[in-house]
Amino acid sequence: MYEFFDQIIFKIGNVIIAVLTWLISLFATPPAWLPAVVWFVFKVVLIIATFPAIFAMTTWAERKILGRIQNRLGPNRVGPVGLFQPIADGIKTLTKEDIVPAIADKPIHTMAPVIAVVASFLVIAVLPIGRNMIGADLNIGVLFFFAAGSISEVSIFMAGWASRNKYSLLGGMRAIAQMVSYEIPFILSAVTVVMVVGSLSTSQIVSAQQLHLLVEDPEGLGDLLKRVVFHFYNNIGGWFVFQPWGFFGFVIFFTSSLAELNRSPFDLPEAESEIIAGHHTEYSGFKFALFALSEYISMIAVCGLASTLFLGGWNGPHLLPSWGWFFLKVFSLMFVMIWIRGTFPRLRADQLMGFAWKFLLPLSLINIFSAGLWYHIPSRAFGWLASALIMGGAYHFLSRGVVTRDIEKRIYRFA
Amino acid sequence: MPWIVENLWLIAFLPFLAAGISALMPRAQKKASSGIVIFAMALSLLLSLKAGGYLLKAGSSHETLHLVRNFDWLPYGDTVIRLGFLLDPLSAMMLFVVSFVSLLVFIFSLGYMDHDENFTRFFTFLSLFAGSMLALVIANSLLLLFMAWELVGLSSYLLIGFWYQKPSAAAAMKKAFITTRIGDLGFFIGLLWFHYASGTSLFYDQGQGALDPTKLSILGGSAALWISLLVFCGAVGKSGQFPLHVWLPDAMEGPTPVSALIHAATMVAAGVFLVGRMYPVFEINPTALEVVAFVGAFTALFAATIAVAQWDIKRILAYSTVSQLGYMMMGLGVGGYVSGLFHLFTHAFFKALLFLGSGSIIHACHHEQDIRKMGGLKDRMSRTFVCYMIGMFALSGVPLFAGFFSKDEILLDALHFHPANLPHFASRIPIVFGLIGAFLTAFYMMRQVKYVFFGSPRDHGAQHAHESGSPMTLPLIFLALMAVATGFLGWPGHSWFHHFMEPAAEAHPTNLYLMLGSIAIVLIALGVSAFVYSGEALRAGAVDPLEARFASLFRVLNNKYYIDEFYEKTFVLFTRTFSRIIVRFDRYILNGFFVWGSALIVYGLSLVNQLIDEAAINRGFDKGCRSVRTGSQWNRWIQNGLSQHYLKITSLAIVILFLLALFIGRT
Amino acid sequence: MDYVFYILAIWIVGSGLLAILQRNLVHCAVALIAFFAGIAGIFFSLHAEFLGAIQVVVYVGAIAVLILFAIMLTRHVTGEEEVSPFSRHAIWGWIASAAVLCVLLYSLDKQMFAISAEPSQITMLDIGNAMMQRYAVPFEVISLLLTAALVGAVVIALEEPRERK
Amino acid sequence: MVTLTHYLVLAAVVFCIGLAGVLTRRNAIMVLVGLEMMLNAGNINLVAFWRYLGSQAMSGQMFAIFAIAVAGAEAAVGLALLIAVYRHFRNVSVEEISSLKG
Repeated sequence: MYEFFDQIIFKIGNVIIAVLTWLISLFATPPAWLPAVVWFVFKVVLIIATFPAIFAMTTWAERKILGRIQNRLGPNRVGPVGLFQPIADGIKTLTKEDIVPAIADKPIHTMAPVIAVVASFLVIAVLPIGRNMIGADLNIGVLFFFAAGSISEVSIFMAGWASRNKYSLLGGMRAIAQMVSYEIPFILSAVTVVMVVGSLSTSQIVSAQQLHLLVEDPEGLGDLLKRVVFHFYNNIGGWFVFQPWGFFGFVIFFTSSLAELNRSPFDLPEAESEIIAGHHTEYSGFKFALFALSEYISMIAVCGLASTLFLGGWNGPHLLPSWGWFFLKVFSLMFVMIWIRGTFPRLRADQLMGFAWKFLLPLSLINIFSAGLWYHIPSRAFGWLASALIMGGAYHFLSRGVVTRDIEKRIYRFA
Repeated sequence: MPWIVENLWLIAFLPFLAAGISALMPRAQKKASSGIVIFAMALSLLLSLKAGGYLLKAGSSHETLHLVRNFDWLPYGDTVIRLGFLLDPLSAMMLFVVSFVSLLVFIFSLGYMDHDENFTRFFTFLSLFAGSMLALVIANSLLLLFMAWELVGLSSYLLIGFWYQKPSAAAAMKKAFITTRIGDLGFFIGLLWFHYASGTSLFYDQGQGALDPTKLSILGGSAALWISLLVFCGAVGKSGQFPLHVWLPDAMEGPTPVSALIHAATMVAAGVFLVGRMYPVFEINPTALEVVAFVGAFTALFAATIAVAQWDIKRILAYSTVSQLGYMMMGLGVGGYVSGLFHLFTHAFFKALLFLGSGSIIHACHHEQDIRKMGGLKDRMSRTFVCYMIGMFALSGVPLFAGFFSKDEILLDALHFHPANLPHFASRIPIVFGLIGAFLTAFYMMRQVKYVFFGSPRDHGAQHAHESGSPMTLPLIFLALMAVATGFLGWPGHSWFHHFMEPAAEAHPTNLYLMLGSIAIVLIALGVSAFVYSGEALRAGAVDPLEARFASLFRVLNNKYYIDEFYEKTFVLFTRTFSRIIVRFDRYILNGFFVWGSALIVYGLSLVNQLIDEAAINRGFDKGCRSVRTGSQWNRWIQNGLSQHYLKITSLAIVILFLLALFIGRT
Repeated sequence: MDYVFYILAIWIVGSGLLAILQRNLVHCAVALIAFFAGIAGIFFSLHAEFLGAIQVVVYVGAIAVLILFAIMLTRHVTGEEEVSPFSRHAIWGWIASAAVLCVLLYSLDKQMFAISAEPSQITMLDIGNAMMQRYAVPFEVISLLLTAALVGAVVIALEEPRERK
Repeated sequence: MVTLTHYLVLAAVVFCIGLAGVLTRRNAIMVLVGLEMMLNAGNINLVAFWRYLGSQAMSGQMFAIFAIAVAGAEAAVGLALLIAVYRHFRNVSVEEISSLKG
């Protein structure tokens, strides 16, 4: 079943290649590099076609879920349950007038959204979407992800600066300060996984989360049950999120990724009530759409990396195809993000910085230590316990420092 | 490799970890902090016992004598510095002593430091000390030993100055640190030399270590002498041998548990341990050991005389410690490797007992330390009294107590001290000094006991004294038991300790005359002292009988031979005067004479010059001056203070140099 | 794959020139970012992927942002500069650097390195091992240096407390 | 065929661009930018030599990594200094900060 789905995807790819090679061979003397280039182009086209489609559906889902949280309906006019809303939005933004402020720095104002989109698409290349499905299997995959991700800071600064609008500039500077701060726990929490696996390659990280326990001589019904159990355990038990350091690493990673994405509750750079819309205040039409695209693609990519590093990537019991598992995990994480957006209030600037430097950073440093301990203690059970104790203690003590003062009960005098 | 050798590092690591955790704890968490520290220490004690037990079980075959676990520490380029941990009889013995005494002192501190607001800091430092001391003991490399040595010195510094708000404590901590630093400098040079001479930093390494016979045979006699003397410098500083003993009595400014643990039982013994560890090197050249023997013998006698005339209960014990450390050094120096270490072993217990006992007394007397203001505590603090008496008997060398056996062995070895290169007279010095020292030891201990426990209370502090709580008396009882029991491990003629430490070597046969003689000396001393300090002498306000009889001598002794003043007058004054002279020289000679003088001369000359100039040369020179000015304009362009400009010139210069090289290369 | 090198070379030289020639400092910084990215590309083409990624992380992610912040803190927000790099006083700078370039290129021409490139396959593991074993001491020293630089930078840039009168 | 010389030529050009930046710009920030470019030229050389003459010793890559680290430290301290200087002089032009000149 599982292999069957994977095979289908693989076969489709093969068929396309076969067709393309056949087409190429129709020419008199096809050069030797052509098939490689065609395969390359095929991959790129696939990514560029798939992810914007997911983006479109995500915007719809976000509006729908937020609507449900806020007790309203959300989009429901275009198509069944508003499903075609993204298409309508796309047409609208494409046909809108492209307004550039008169005193804006035009070249940079134009370049900013493009760079943002490029940066967010670059990182998708190293995500293993399914078995043997990866854009580019670099041996520095995770590092590449962070490297390409850091480009987006620059694009935000460019957008904020070039608009010649104080809200934009404030938003851009806020975004950079926030992203630089949160990048440290963001990377350090991923370091634990890299350390334990011993590789920066995303595909190896995924395969390190598979267990290979086997049942001897499968015979009879009892053994069949055992086999099923073992099968489930092999494909779920190895996920790093079930180790204490992995769990804390995942939580730190996910939390700081919210800040990296400028999403609620860390959405100060785009806080409507304070600075209109942050760095994309002066953007309209298609450029605005590009910013939205890059934000959502980054969101998908970060969720993809989170599930690759901690949730076993495309691993899962063979009920779904491998890419099915991957997207299931990604969508679940994205649902959590939307859920957080619907429920959490925004942080204040000093709380935001204090949280990063006083809580997440030390916690992730201690997490590295506990992962090292876990790795070096021969007995798994003892290592698990030691790691859990350290992280629990660290969490307990560090969380004391975050709450600065007791919150007094508010008295409503005039209400 | 056996489990315990593989995990020997845990013994030192656990107290370190406890110190780290305790350091992070808030001040109010007294119970949690001390609990963690004591728990870690107990685990260390268990592991130490396991290590000793393993060594006993493994028997005495030569391979098992030095069990090592080495590892690569710092690679740079293709060279690797290796460190390691070592389990042999010496380290096993020290491990037991250090962890046992530390544990008891920690428990004692629960009671003693109960009301101190910096309770957790105290336990953090204690645990840090214990960890570094244990690391010092198990180090299999002079480098690692030195690191632990310095850490031990640091924690001693911190603990002496624990009450740093007292100016005397702050001064004492500085004094301890600086004085030991003088010795450590020698030690460090010796370390480097030793590393250079043997090519490895490890002590034992499957026949390739620096102390293994193959490497030792390469070491030349004179190199061995210098290395041992330099290393001995460190030991002199840490173990308070003459002339660097001055810091140890001052170190009594620290809390009493600290005095008991660090400045009596463990850290000050580190110097003796160091000599024991490096013993194979000391043995190469007999002169090295002779120096050790004489320094030790002199210190033993010298400190004992000072102790006779002190008033402070802890200072008497401090000088007694210096004296006993001198005994240990003397034992090692006269060739009694085992006897010196045996005295270290027994001394650790009974001296810790005495210090903790004095701590209990001081605690009871509301932090009064002057023995003239005590008295009559026998009935008020009966448990402390009994324990203290046991410790006192052990220290004095009353038969069947621990000190008797170990001191007797040292004296026995001193009796057999006949080096070929010394005249007979000189080789008798250690035994004579040792016997006189034994007399004095018994004398001043009896004096102290009489002052403290007998007679009637001479001050209200002593009147209201009452027995301390069980956290303080229980360790005393344990240590008292040890002070009796450990002696029997070295029963003359059938010494179990000797067999454990050095199974191959034979001990000297017991000399009955010597033994009886020393017993007689001790008993006479006790009797004399008890007779002198009775009746009238113990009345409040009475003058010390010795002071009444030998006033001038007593004053000299009471002032510690004016050594501190001597140092103050010589070294400190010299440094101060010298720097003052330098300042004067700078101010008057250099600045005053040369600078001002030459300035005046130049000024005068220029006045003359001006006359000549204006009259004669002015006109003729004007033109030349103008050309110089033009030239300096160019110079100014080069040197205009702009870094970019310099860089410009640099790059142009590179180009020109390159072209020049090209031309020269062509032709 | 020759054309990759040529594209990158043109990219680097072009963006480098832009970075030092423009009057607007923010434009300079943006060109500088492009320059750094090009250098990273060169590293990738030399099969030093780790270094390429590090280049992007450090230079684009950190140093460029630092420079942008410094510009924002010391200049008018538009980042315009009064003095053009083509003014008369800069002429000697141009001459000097052109001369150095000539010298360098001349000396390069003299020694042709005709060495075939055998791709040496190294993995992250090799780099890690080298860093932790052969280069352990420089690594420690560098980390110390970075710590010192961090602390120093914070101390230097810290606003001095206003004196109360 | 791209040889080592190609990379060296590229590095030389980049170095001289950086040098020109250092020599011609008046703004201290731009001087720092030029310095960074020169360091990068050095890194190109290191990596190119490693790749073409290289061995498993990886000296080239290691030194490039150290150079990047040093460049990072230099940029941090340099820009901090600039900000301190700016606070004092209200200016970061290398020519106008000349209070040491007698």
